[in-house]
Amino acid sequence: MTTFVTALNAALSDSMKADPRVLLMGEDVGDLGGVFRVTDGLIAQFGEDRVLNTPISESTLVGAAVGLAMGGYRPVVEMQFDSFVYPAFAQITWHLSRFRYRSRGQQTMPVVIRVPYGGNIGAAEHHSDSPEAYFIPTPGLKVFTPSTPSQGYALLREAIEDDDPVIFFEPKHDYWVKEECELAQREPDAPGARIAGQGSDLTLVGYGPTVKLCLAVREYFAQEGVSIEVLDLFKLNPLEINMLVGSVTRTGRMVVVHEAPVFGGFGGELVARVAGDCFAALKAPPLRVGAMSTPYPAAALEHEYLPGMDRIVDAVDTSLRYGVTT
Amino acid sequence: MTTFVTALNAALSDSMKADPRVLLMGEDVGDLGGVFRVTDGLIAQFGEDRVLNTPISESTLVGAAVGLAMGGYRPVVEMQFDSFVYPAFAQITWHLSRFRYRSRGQQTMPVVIRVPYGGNIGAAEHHSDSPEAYFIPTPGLKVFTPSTPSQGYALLREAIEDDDPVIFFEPKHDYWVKEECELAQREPDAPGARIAGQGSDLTLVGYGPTVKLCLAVREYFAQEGVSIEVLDLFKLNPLEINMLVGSVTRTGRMVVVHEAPVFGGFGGELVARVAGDCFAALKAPPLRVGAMSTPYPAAALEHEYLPGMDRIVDAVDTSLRYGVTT
Amino acid sequence: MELDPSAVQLLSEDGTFTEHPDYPLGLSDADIIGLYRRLILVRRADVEAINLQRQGYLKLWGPVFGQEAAQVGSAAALQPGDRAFPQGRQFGVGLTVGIDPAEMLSVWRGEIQGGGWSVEASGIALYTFPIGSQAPHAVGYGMALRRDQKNAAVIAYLGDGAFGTGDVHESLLWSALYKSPVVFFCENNQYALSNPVERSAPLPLYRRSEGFGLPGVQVDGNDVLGCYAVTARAARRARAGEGPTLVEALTYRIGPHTTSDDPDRYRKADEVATWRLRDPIIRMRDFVLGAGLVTRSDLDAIDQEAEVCATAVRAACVADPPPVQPEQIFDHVYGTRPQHLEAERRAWLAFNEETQATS
Amino acid sequence: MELDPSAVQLLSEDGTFTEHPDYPLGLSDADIIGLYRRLILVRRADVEAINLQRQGYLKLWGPVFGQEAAQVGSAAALQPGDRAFPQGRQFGVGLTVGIDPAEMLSVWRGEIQGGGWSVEASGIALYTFPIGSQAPHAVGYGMALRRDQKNAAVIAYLGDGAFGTGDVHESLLWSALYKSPVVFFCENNQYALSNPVERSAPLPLYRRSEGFGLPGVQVDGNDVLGCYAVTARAARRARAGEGPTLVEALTYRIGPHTTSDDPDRYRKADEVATWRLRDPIIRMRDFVLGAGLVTRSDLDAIDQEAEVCATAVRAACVADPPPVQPEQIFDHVYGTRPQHLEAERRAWLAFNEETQATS
Ligand SMILES: Cc1ncc(C[n+]2csc(CCOP(=O)(O)OP(=O)(O)O)c2C)c(N)n1
Ligand SMILES: Cc1ncc(C[n+]2csc(CCOP(=O)(O)OP(=O)(O)O)c2C)c(N)n1
Ligand SMILES: [Mg+2]
Ligand SMILES: [Mg+2]
Repeated sequence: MTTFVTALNAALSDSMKADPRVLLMGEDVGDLGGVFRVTDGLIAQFGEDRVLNTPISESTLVGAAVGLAMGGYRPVVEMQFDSFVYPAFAQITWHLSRFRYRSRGQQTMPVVIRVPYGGNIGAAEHHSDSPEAYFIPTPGLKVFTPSTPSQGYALLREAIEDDDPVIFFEPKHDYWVKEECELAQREPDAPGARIAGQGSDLTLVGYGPTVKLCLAVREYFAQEGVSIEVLDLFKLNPLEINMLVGSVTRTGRMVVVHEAPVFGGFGGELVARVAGDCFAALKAPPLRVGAMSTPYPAAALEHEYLPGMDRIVDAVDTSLRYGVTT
Repeated sequence: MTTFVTALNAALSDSMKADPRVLLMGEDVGDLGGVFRVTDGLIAQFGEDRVLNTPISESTLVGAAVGLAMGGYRPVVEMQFDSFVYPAFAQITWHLSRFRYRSRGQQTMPVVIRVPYGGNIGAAEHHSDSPEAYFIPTPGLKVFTPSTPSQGYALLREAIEDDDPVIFFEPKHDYWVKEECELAQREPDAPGARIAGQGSDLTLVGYGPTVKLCLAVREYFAQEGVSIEVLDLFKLNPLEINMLVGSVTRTGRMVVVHEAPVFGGFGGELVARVAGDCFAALKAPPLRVGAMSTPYPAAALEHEYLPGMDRIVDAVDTSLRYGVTT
Repeated sequence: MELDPSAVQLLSEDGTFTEHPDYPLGLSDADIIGLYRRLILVRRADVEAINLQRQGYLKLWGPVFGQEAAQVGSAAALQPGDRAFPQGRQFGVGLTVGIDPAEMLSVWRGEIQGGGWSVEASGIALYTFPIGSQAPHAVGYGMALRRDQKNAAVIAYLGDGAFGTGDVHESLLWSALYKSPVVFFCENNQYALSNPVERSAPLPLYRRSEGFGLPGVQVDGNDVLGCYAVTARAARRARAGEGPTLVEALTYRIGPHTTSDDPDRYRKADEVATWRLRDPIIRMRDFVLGAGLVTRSDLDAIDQEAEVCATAVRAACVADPPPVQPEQIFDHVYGTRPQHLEAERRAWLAFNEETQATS
Repeated sequence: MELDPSAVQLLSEDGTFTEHPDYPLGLSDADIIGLYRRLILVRRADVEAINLQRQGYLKLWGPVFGQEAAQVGSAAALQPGDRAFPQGRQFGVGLTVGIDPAEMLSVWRGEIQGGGWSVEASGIALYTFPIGSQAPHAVGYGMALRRDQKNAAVIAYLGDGAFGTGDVHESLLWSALYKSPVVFFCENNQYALSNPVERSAPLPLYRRSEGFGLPGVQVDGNDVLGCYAVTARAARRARAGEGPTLVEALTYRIGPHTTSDDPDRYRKADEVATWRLRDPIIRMRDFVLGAGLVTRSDLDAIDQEAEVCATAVRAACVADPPPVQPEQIFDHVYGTRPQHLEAERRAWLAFNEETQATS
C-alpha cells in the first residue's frame, strides 16, 4: 500500500537518482523532511548539497531556482502551504513563466514548484487555500494536480523532466490516502486528463482533491441507474480540451467540482470551453460546484464551505432534471 | 474637454479635500506627478504629508496601507504599471482582502490600489499586462475599471469612499482620451455595469479599454442593420450579474471582449454565468475575444496579439451566423 | 547560539540583578512581582493548552514554553494607546496585557479566524500566520500614530525566521524613512520550525538593522527584567518621535514548533537540556525570593492563581463550542453582499431547507 | 550626495591617479586605454540612441549619460565564464563586453522582449525591467557556478532604487548563506526615476550589506579605474569561493530617467551642473593624456571610431525593421503548444487567410 506522501517521496528520490541536476529546495525540507514528510529521508540520502533547507524567503526561493535553472540545474521547490506561494507570485509571473518566450527558446525553465493545497484538514487561517486560479492564466506556466498516489508519482516525475516550469498542486487532505499500486513512469506524452469512470448521462469533472468525491457521487448515482462519467483533470494548464469536449458532447451534461470558490474559479474556464465547443450537444446548463465565494472560514465551518457530496449530488440532480417536467 | 488623466486627478483632489484621512502613496507620485501625471500637482496642493513618494517596495506599499487603514486613514496607493503590483500580491491576497472577514467586521480596509493596465502603448516588457484575473477570484477584494473619464471620476471617488478594498484598474492606453463631460459623483449605490449602447441582436460585453472597441463594432454593425447591445462592466467584482443576464436573455447572443489572454481570463466567468443563467435563451455559443494565450509580445506584435475591431467583428459575425445555413 | 558580548542582561542565570547604565529598570517592587506572576500564568496556561491539544480540544497549539520572559517582559512595556502586532506564538503577550486566554485559544479551537479578542480594547492586533507579513502593518500603523501625534509606540513581534522575508526588510527601511514609531521585537527562539538560526542568519539578528540606519540591540531573552527595560527604552524612543529600534531577544523554544512537530528530527536533546537550565522563570524566582520581594507563601499563592487560571482555560475549551452558525460564512466578506454571493447564500439556504425537509 | 570618506577613488576629479593599498589596479597601459576607448564608445552610442529615440526610431531610451565609468569599469572586470545580470540601463555593460549595440537596441525598437543578444556568448543575461527582481537570479546562478566549481563570478547590477525591494534583501541574505559568488554592483545614480536616493536610503547604500554579513564598499562611480579595481577585487573574492560583496558606485544620472521623463519636475539644474563637472570621461582623458599613455591624435582616432560605431548604430536602427512575423507570437510559450493555444493559432491563421481572401 502506497500513500500519496510515499509516492511523491519516491518520485523525488527516483528523479534525483536519475538526474544529478535535480535539486530540492524549501523550508524544512531537510532533517524534518517537510511538514508533510514528502522529503523524508532525502537529505540523508542525497546530502545537504542537493537538499537545501532554506530561510523563509519564498520570493527568492523561486528567484534562485530561476538562476539555478539558468546554470543548468532542475530545482524542485517546496512551498510549505498553499498560501505561502503568494510572496513568490511576482517571480513566477514575471520570470519563471516567461523565459522561454522572452529568450526565444534560448533559455528553458525546468523548475517544479510543489504546493500542498486544499482544505478539510482543520487548519488555521492561510493553510487551506486552493490558489490554482491565480496561476492558470499565466502563459508559459504549467499547472498540474494529481488525484491519486500512483498518478502523483508519474506526474511529478514528468513535471521534473519537463523543460517548462510546472506548479504542482498536491491535495494535502489526501496525503495519507492509501492505494494498492505500482509506481511507474508513464509515457512522456501522457494526456492531461483521464476518464476515471465511464458514463453516458453526465460528465462530472474534478481535479486533485475533488476526484474522489466525484467518484463517490458516481457510485451513488450508479445505484439509481444513472451513468456518470468522471473526468479527472490532472493538468489544468495545458488543458486536455479534446477529452473534455468529447465527453460532454457524448453526455450532454456537465458539472465541474473544485475546492476553490466558484466566483473567478477555474470552473469558469471549463464551462466556457464546453459552452463554446459543445453548445449544440448540451442538454442542460453546465454547472459549477465549489467553495463559497468567501475567504476560507474557520475550521468549524469548513465542511459547510467546501463542496461536499451532498452539494455535488444536488447539482447533478439539477442537471439531470433540467427541462424534465415532473 | 476632460482627459482620463485630468478626471482621475480631479477625483483624487476632490476626495482629498472632502476627507483629510485620504492619503496618496506610491512611487514618483510626488513632484513628478506619477509617470502618467495622474497625481500632478497634488503634492503642491496637499503637501508631503498627504502625498507620500515611496521607495520601490510594492509589498510594503500595500502592507503599510493596511496599517494606515487600521490607524483610521484611507490610503490610495498607486502602482506604476500593471505588472508591478505583483510583489504586492501576497499582502493583497493574505491581508488587504480579508480583514473585514477575519475580524468579523471589527476592521474595515478602505484602501484603493490604482493600477494603470493594458497594452497598445508600444511599451517594453512587463508594462502592458491585464492582470485582472489574478485579483477577481479573491473574496473581499473589489475590482473596478472605468472606461471613460467621467466614469473614472465617479468610480474613483466611490472607490475611495468605499470601506472595502478596491483594486482600481485604469486603462492606460486611454489616459489621454478626451471627453466632453461634467465630473460628478454618482449615487453611492451605482450598479456595476451600464448599457453603453442598446441593442437587440447580440450582447457585446467589454470593460476598461475594450468598451470603446465594442462601441465601434456596434456602429459598424448598425450600418448593416444589426442591433448590438454593448455592456460596459465597470465593476468586475462585485459583478452586476442581473444586468448581464437580463441583456443576454433578451438578445440570446453574447461576445465578451477583454485585453487579457483568453485562457483563464475573466471571460470564462462571464460565459459561465451566462451559460448557467441564460441557457434556454441562448441562440449561439457565447464567445470570448481576447489576447492570445501567450506572454505579452514585443510592441511590434502587439496589434496582432490584442483583440482588435476585426477580430471582434468576426466573432460577432460567427455568433450571428450560428445555426443559419447560407 | 550564545549571547553576544554586547547583549543586555539585568538578571543573570543565577538570579543576580545588575543595573545597566543605558537600560534603567525603573520598576516598583509590585511591578517586578507582577512580572513574575505573569511568567507563571503564561507558563501554566501554556502547559494547559498543550494538554488540551493532546486531548483533542484544540486543533493545534504553538507552545510558548521557554519564551515567557521575552513575551512578558516586552509586553509589560506597552502602554495604553500602543499597539502590538503578534505573529502566531505570542500567547504570553496577550496574557500579559490581560486578554482572556480563552479568547486567544478560540483560533486554535478552529472556531474563528484571526483572533477572538477586541483589538481596540487590548491593543493587540490579530494573529498573523504568514511569517513576517505583519511588519508592514506595524510600520503603517505607526505612520498613522505619528501623523496623529499620538505619542504611542508599535511593537512588531517577529520570529528569527521572519528575518528571511522581504517584507521585514522593506519594513525596516520604511520605518527608518518615515520615522515610524516601531519596536521590531525579534523573539529569537533559535528555530524557524526546523531551521536553526545559524542557518538563516550569518550574524546576530540585532545587527540586521544597521545598514538601514536603525539602532539594534540584543537582550537576554530569558531575562524578563532585561526584556522589559530594553523594550521600554525602545518604546520611549518611539513615542518621543525618535524613530524605530530593532530588539533581538535571544531565547529558546523548549517545546516543539507546534503540537504537530517532532523536534527530535532536527535537534539534539543536549541542546534542549542546556537551555532548560536557563529557564527564565527559575532565575526570576531566585531573584524575587533572594531580594526579599516575596515570601514562599506569596509564590504559592501565585501558583494557586495560575491553577485557577488554567482551570478556567480548560473549562472554556472543553465546553461545547458555541453552536456553529454556518450562515456566518457569508457575512463580513464585503460591506454589502455582492449578487453572486447572495445567490450562493440563497441557494445554500434553499438546499439546506430541502435537505431538512427530506430527512 | 557626496562620497563617503571611506570611498575608494583611484582617479580624482582632476585626473590625478593615486594607488590604493587594498585595490591594486594591475592594468597594462593598453588596458587603461581600452577603458578610455570604451567610455567614449558608450557615450557616443548613448547620445546616438537618444537622438534615434527623438527621431522616432526607438520607442523609448534610458540614457547612460554620466554613468559610463561605473558600467565600463565594472564590466571590464568580467572574465570568461562570469555572468552579469543587468537591470535596464546597462547598455554600457553590454558594449564593454562587445555586444553589438544594435542587438541591445532591438528591445527599445520594440522588436523583441528581453534582449537581442546571445546570453551564453556574451555572459550578459537579458534585461530585467521589474526592479530588483534579477538579484535572486544572480544568487541562484552563482549557486550553480559554485556547485559546479566553476570559479566564476556573477555581477548583479542594481540601481539605488532596487534597494527598496524585498528581493534584493533576501538576495543579500541568501548570497551570504550559500556563499554565492555574487558582486552586487549598485549603480547609485542618485535617482530612482524621480526619487532622490536621500529619500530612499537612510545611510549610504554600501552599508546595507553589513547586517547580512557581507562586506560593502563604496567607490567613486565616476572613476573608471576605481570601479574596475573594486569590482575586480570583489570578483576575485567571489571566484575564490570567499563569498559575495556589495559594491556601491556613486555616480549621477545626467540625463532623464528615460526619454519620456521630465527631470526638471523633480531636480534642480544646479545639481545637474555640479555633476556635469565631475564627468567621468574628462578626468580619464586628462589622466591618459597627462600620463602620456596617448597622444591627442590617438584620442582623435578613438573619437573617430566612436563616430563609426554611432553611424553603424544609426544605420541598424533606421533600417526597416525585419518584417514582423506575427505567427511568432505563438512560439516558445511552451516546448509543445497546448491545445488551447494551437486552437487560437489555427483560428488566427484561418481568420487571416479569410481577411486576405476578401480584401
Ligand atoms: C510566508 C510563510 N512561509 C512559511 C510559513 C510556514 N511556517 C509557519 S511558522 C514557520 C517558522 C517561523 O519561524 P519563526 O519566525 O522563527 O517563528 P517561531 O515559530 O519560532 O515563533 C514557518 C516556516 C508561513 N507561516 N509563512
Ligand atoms: C518592481 C518595479 N516597480 C516599479 C518599476 C517602475 N520603475 C522603472 S525604473 C524605476 C526606477 C529605478 O531606479 P533605479 O533602481 O535607481 O535604477 P535607474 O533607473 O536609476 O538606473 C521604477 C520605479 C519597476 N520597473 N519595477
Ligand atoms: Mg523562531
Ligand atoms: Mg537610480
